[in-house]
Formats: sequence, structure tokens, C-alpha cells
Amino acid sequence: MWRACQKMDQREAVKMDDILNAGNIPYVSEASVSVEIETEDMTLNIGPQHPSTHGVLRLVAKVDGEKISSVEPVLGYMHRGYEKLAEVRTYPQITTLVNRIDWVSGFANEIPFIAATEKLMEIEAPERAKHIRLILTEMARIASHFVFNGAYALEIGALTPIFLAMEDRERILDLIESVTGGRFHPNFNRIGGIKPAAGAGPTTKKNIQDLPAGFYQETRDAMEKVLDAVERMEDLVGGNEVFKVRTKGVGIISKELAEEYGVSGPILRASGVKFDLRTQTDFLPYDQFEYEIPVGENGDCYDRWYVRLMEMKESAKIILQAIDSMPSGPLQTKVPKVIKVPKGQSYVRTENPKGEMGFYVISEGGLGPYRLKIRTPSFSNISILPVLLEDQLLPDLIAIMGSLDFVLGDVDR
Amino acid sequence: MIDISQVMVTAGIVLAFALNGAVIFTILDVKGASWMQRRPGPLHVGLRGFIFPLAEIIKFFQKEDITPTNVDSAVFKWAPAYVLASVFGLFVVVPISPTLVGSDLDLGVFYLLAISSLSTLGVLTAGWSSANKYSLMGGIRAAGQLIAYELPLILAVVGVVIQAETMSLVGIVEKQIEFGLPFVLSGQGLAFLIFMIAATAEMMRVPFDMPIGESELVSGFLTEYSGVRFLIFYIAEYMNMFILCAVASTLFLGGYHVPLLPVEWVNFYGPVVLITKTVFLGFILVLVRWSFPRFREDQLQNLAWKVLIPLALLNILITSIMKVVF
Amino acid sequence: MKKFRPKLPGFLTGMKILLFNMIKTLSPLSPNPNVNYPFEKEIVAPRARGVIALDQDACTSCMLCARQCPDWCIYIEGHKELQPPAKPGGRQRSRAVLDRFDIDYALCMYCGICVEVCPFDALFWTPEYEYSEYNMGDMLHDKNRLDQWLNTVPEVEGLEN
Amino acid sequence: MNLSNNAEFIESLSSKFPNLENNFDTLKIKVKTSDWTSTASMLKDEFNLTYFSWLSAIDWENEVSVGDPPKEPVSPCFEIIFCLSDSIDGNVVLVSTEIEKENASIPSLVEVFAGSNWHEREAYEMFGIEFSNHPNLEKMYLPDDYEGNPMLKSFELISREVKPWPGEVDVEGMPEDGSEGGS
Repeated sequence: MWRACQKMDQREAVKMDDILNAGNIPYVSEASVSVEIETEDMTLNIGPQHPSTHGVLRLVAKVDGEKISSVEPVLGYMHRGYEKLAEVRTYPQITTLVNRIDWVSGFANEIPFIAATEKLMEIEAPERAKHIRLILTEMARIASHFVFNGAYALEIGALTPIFLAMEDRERILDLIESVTGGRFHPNFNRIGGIKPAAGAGPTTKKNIQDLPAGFYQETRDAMEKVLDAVERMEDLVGGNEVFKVRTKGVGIISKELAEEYGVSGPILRASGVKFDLRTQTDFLPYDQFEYEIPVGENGDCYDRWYVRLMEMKESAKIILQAIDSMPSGPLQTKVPKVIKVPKGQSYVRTENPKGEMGFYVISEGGLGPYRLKIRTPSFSNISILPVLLEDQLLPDLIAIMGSLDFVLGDVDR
Repeated sequence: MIDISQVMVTAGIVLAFALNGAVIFTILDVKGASWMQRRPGPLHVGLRGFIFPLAEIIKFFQKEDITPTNVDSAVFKWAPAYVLASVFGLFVVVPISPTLVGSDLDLGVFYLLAISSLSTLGVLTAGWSSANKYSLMGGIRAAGQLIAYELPLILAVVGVVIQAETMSLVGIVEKQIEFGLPFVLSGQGLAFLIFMIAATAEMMRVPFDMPIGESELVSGFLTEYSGVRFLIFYIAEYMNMFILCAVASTLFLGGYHVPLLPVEWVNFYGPVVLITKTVFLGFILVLVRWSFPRFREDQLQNLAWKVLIPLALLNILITSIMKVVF
Repeated sequence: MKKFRPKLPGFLTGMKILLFNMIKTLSPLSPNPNVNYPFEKEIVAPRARGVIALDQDACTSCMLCARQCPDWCIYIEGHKELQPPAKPGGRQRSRAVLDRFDIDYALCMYCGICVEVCPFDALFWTPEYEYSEYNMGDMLHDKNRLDQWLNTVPEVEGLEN
Repeated sequence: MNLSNNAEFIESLSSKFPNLENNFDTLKIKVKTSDWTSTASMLKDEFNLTYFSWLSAIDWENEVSVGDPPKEPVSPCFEIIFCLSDSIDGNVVLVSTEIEKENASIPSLVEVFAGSNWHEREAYEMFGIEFSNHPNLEKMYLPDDYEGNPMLKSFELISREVKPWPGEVDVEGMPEDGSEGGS
């Protein structure tokens, strides 16, 4: 170490000498030689393997000390080519494929595709099926927001909320599993209704099963616990001054920027736009329940976190109302065994926990769709990253990216 | 002529005291964290998980000690040693009981603060020599943070020294015994708060763990370390926590003495009292660690320069006025 | 009604919550949310899609499930056999007999299309989940192994009205 | 339907665009390629459809190497669609145009909607459509050295050729309502 420094000094000394006595340069005193130290940015690879990129997103960031001058996301590490696969499959097979796009909110992905296909075939799911679909969508929303709450606090540095959030989420996933058979990929929707996993015993497969016994009471207890968990999360995470200092006024997304880039869901509502697709959907009975839409004021990280927390409370209230007013009746309308969708095109979008999820089904009357365009919320949500992260600090980059709550399956399809 | 046997005995006491302190605090940190997070923590290691630091040490010994390729190997290999040396040095001065102390220097506090700033060197060189962008940033952040929080640490202690009129730690505890109340209740409460905040920053524990910010810098300057070197950093971190809590309890909470107990027996209950006070402070730090998120780098510096140092100066002013008046 | 509690500064409420959590975890009264897996087994919902069980004599190897499977992970081979005629002197009927019925669980995505599509009630779901292997080759369950799963198929449980 | 049937929005739209189709509750406008960006900016200003939802393309082909061919023969072309919506009462409009397939190119919408940047890069990469005056038109998902455009109908799925289809094996005549299933 010491010898290395000595060697460097000699080299420095030699350079200074030939500058000084290079003949034509007049003797210049040391002080007045103001050498502008030319620094160039360090390219930091916040690479596919990084603890807080929600999966395999790579950010090539030009970093000057802590300040980031420019960020360029590199996608494609999770590209599974869903739109190409959809062209090779029949309609029932696509419903199993579709809930793997945003694996955190499994059930909510199936709804837009099923609704689009049902519109094309001009059939309507029975009332009871719609109610059960609504309950499971809201449960998926609560589970997805629990993951966000836990993981976001983890990225800011608080290590406890992730455990408490996961514990509460476990209860919700057990409920979904008791109804559909699968925790993450329920694969519960059929075109024209819902079909629980064909259970045991030879005769049962013929008559379609219904919700398991005791489901109503279990859901009511679970929703009470969700409301307590939301209150506790608000105190533990939101109340903490350091969390407020780290997230208030950080990464502000203006209304115009959000709309121009197609940002949707809680992020759009956090920027002050009171727009929730649930008021637009007619294939799920949202209009029978009253709930308010939480809206943030200035669209910073804190508001995005707070909007999602309040949405969990609203979803719990909706589920409680839906449980009380559950109609009885069949679960599936008459649908031919081999589903052939007539020629036509239809675009349906619903309020996925991450934002607006839409399916544009172009069917030519075959067994599978001719083309299926999948509009996922996270793809547009993170398209504002390069604009948003101009000269922010590195810890803020992590905070802002965390607050966008995206999942790489959604981004790369 | 220093007789070697005396030195060896003191070194033995210090080593035993330090390592046990690190073990206690590792258990406190990990088991405490798991209970707070509704989970049982390490269970199958033996004695329901309470001897897991032993398992940890054995695990790290059998792990391969990787030195990455284009790393400045001389500095890389010796960085953990600096940090450990600076932490070991602190144990010499802390009095467990009036007689049981490494060596009662009358410049005790001065020596304490000088040695504790040596670890900054170790951390910076660890970050710089690991030839990895993340650890470079971790090392620079660590340097900025440790130096920034050195000042409030020293200024907080100056208040105590003024009130106790002596720098020797045993003298400070004697003063508190003679005064009846520990310093934290008699005028140095603000200094105690500043000392604890600065000590958390010295230990690089949440909410000041920017140098090892897992979610940003993977694990800061520790990224390239594995095997025994990581073990040395790991033990040094918990020993640092133990010794700073011990120093805080000697300076502010009355060291090895509790106001009600008779003074003659101090040699017997002294160590027990000091250990309980240290473990109590340690538990507070564990509670803080698991309920706080992490500061951002500039907020961290603002807190040090714009808040803690003025408060510490104000405290010194008040103590000196009180000193003159009484 | 939110009970009135003095508004502690934010971080103190956080610490209070953690303290209460610690007491709750240590006190034997509160339910333990964790399952100590190797020693205690988690009770799985009866409808959980753990593994597919095959009822061999119900299967007529009609190949519907193999064709509808999105992952192409069901392999079936069968041959025809002549059965004794139902009534004496009647025509001999031929019946398809199953030679090979493998499900490759390394490929299977547990979507349940095969169980739903099977017209002869030969495939059932069981919530069994402990069949992981060390090498992927063993994840190909042949028809006898699928038969063994049959006795873990749960009984039909009650339904909501 | 997406409640985008509030009547006066549809009137004003159909008055402006006579060939507005509204089947299956999806409003779709067919537009000539020349006034592609003008329609976008006009919709954005007059109908305040400020929310840019998505942009994509469809490859219309007759002989198809993947999936089933279209019912009636169709003239091979690229149909490019972008979808706008507004964030007050959620009206959704699809605007589409057709361009022929050889060296397909269309003006880019980045000036009108900055959000279309990534969508156009994806369409360029998947279909090979050139978007003129697009700021940085390079591949988004696929590795740089990947040739061919995967979403074209002529692009086969190799994984399906390599592995024989397990449904190929036939034991007995299938019950007549059984179907061919996924080919």
C-alpha cells in the first residue's frame, strides 16, 4: 500500500516537471493552475439480479455520486410470449394461461378475458357466479395490496411489516384455496360461469359444486382481521416519521404525465384523478354495493402507498356486503362442450389491483382466438420511469420504483 | 517493567467479556426480532435456538473465504482487522466494578473516543478495496456517516466530563455514586439522547444502516466478504453494539451502581448491574431496529450537522453554566 | 368507534406495536400463526389441487385429457381386447385397455382441464402435496403410482346453501 | 359493455367519423393512414380522450403457420390499432388503420402521446413495422441478435414442432363430440 503511494507520487512529480519547464510555458504558480477535474458518470447496472426490482428488471443508470443523471430500463428477461401462445390454444386453455400474467393477483387477470369472450358469444354468467367472481376479485386485490405494503416497507428499510403482511395474506389465500383449489392460479373461471375444482367421488363431477360449508363465516372473520391489519399497518408504517420523510414529496407524478403515459390504477388515483374502472364494469355487480374511491392529493410515494392501503379497507367492505347479499342459483349457463366463438372483436378492461387490465379478443370463429392483445397495467406504469427518475438520488430511485408496485410478469408478458 | 502476567490476565478478562457480550447481543437481536415479527426464530439449533451464535461461528468457519480477482488484496484482507481492533480497544477502559477494569486510565473518555474512530478507516478501506461499485458506494457512505456522527458523540460526552470533572470512567461512576443520582437524571438527559442516536449511527444500525442498505446496495461494503472475514465484521458489529451500550450505561446510567444498594457490596453486584443496564439499552436498540425504515443519505447528514451538533453544544453550555452556579 | 388513545409520536406507536407483538408471540394464549412443518403438518383445504389420481378401470383411454392438456404432459397408450359377450351367443365386444398412462408433474401446471374434461370420471384431485423428488425424471408418475393416490381423495364435503 | 355507450359521446363521435362501428360495445373507428396523427391529436383535444391506453398491430394473413386461418379470405395487411380513453366517465375508443406488409411504415404518435414510445417499440420488434420519426426505435424485449419478428403469422413455434403431440397416439375412434383440441 505504502510503496504504491510512493510510486504514484514519483509519476505525478515527473508530469508536473515537464509541464513547468516545457520551454514556452511561462512559470505558472501552483495555485493559479485551476485544473477543471473532468468527471464522467459511472454507469451503475441495477441489474436483473437486484433485491428491489420486483423481479428481473434491469436499469442501466448513469450515476454521478448519489445523483442519477439518466435511467434506461432494459426489459425482456421475463418475456414468455403470451400473445403468441394464445394463438395456439383453445379458449378454455387460455383461461389457465391468463392468470399467470400478474401472479400476485391471480384471480383478477381472468375476469377481462372471460368477460370479452362472453360478450362475443352473447352469453351472461348467472347472478350467483357474478357475485362469487366479484368476491374473489376483491380478495385478489387485498392479497396483492398486502404484498405491496410488506415489500414497499422492506425497500424503504423497515424489516418487520413484510412478516405481518405475509401472515395476514396467508389467511386470504387459504380462503381462495378453499373455494377454487389453487392459491395463486385459481383457474376458476369458465366461459359462461365458474366451475370449482372437480372434487372427489364419482357422482359429484356431474353436479357443479358450490362454495364450501362455513365459507361465509370464515370470510367475515378474515375481513375483520383485514380491517385490523390495515389499521395496524397505518400506525406501524405510515405513522413512522422516517417513512414520511422518505416518501413525502418524492417522485411526484403529475396528472397530465400520468394520463399521457397510460398510467392507471392506484398510481393515477394518487395523482388526484378520481377514476376507478370498477364503476364502469357491468359484468360484475359493483353497482349493488356502495364503496368510496380513495384519491390522493399530490401524487407522491406516500399518497400511492396510502391509496392502496385505503383500497384494501374498501375491498374488505365490499366483500362483507357481497357476502350478505349473495343470491342463490346456478353457477354456469348452458355452454357447448367445445366452445366456438363467433367472428368478431371485443375489448374489455377491468380494475386489476395494479391498474387497467384489458383484453382485445379478435376471433375468427375458430377454436382459439385469431389474435389476443393483452393490455397489462405495469407495462405502461413503468414506462414513465425514465422521465420520473431524472436526477433523483439512488435511495429515491428505489423508493419510487417500489411505489409503482409493478410485477415483471405484467411488464414483459 | 510491565509484568507480562498482569497484561495477560487483563487481556483474558477483556476478551471473555467482549466475546460474551457479542454473543448475548446476537441472541437478543435475532431472537428479539423474530418474536417481534410473530415467528419463533432459530429453533432447531439446540436449546430451542439459543446457542445459535455458536452455530453461526462454526458455519462461517467452514465457509470458503473468497477473495475476488481484481481486488486490492492487501487492503481487502486487513480491513476487518482494523474494525475489530478498534472495537477491542474500547473494552480496556469500561469498569465492570471499581477494581475489575482493564486499566483505569485517567484519560479514559479521551482514549475511548480516539479508538472508536479507528473503525471508520477499516470500513472505508473495505468498501474501497472490494472493486465493486456497490461496495464502493457503501464505503463512501460509511465514511461520511461515521465521521458526521463522531462529533455529536464527542460533544455529548463532553457534557458528562464537565459535570464529573474527571475523564476516568471509574471517577465518573464514583461521582454519580457520590451525587446519588445517575447523570441521565441529573442534568445530562439530552446528552444521553444525543449519545444514543450517534451511537446507533456509529453501529450502522437501522435507521442509519445506509452503508449496508440491503435494498439499495445489496449489502454495501460487506458485499464481497465471505467466510471468516465476514464473521469478523459480524462479531465486530455486535461487539461494537455491546461496548457502546456499556459505555452509555457507565457514563449516563450510573455504571456498576444502583442508587439504593449499599456501596460496600459494589464489588459483588457491580457486574450484574452493568450487564442488566447494557442489555436493557440493547433491547431498546433492537426495538428501534425493527420498527424504523432507513434514512436517506442527505437526511442522515442534515440530522447530524444541523440538529445533533447544535443540541450537543447547547447541552455543554447549560452544563457549564450549572457547573458555575452550583 | 376507534377507542381514544393518546396520539404517541409515530415511531413510539410503532415500537408499541412491536412490543405487543413480542408479548403475543411469547404468550401461550395467542394462536401461533406458524406451522412447524417437518413436525406439524398443515391442514390443506379438501379442494386443494395437490396431485391427480387415476381410477384405472374407469379409464377407457379415450385420449380426451391428453389432447386438451395445454402443457402436453399426459402420455397414454392402450390396446383393444375382446370381452366375453354380455349375453350368451351375443357378439364379442371389444374394450380398450390402458397400457401406459403417465402424467409428467415436472411439466404439469395443475390447471385441472384434464380432470374436468374426462367424460368417464377417471381423474380426481387430491390435496396431497408431499411427492417432491431429487431428480426431475422421477416426477413422471406412471399409472400404478397415480392409482395409489386414489385412496387419498377426500370425501365430498358440505356446501353452502 | 364498458358503459361507453353514453349516448351523446357516441353521437358526437359518429358525426365526426361516419364509419364508427359499435359492435360488442367496442367503439372502433377506421381511418386512412395519411391522417393517423391528426386523428390522434383531434381526439385528444376535442373529445379530451387524454388517456393513452395502448397501441398494437394485427397481422392479417390467409395461410397461417400458427393457429387457425381467418374464416373468409382477407387481404394480407397489418392493421394497427391504438386505444384512447378519458379518465372522467371512461369512454373507450379504438382507432385502426391498415398498411400493406412490404416495408410497412407509419408515422409515430410520440409527439401527440409520449406514452406510445414503448408500445411502438414493441410493435416494431414484434411485427417489423417502421415508425417514422420515433426517438429511439430499437428492440424492447428480444435480445439484440434475435432475427425475425415473432408475432408474424408466418413465424412458427419451434417448441411445438420439436416435441410430438401426445394426442397423436390413437387407440380407438374418438367419441364423435370429442374435438381435435389444441393442434
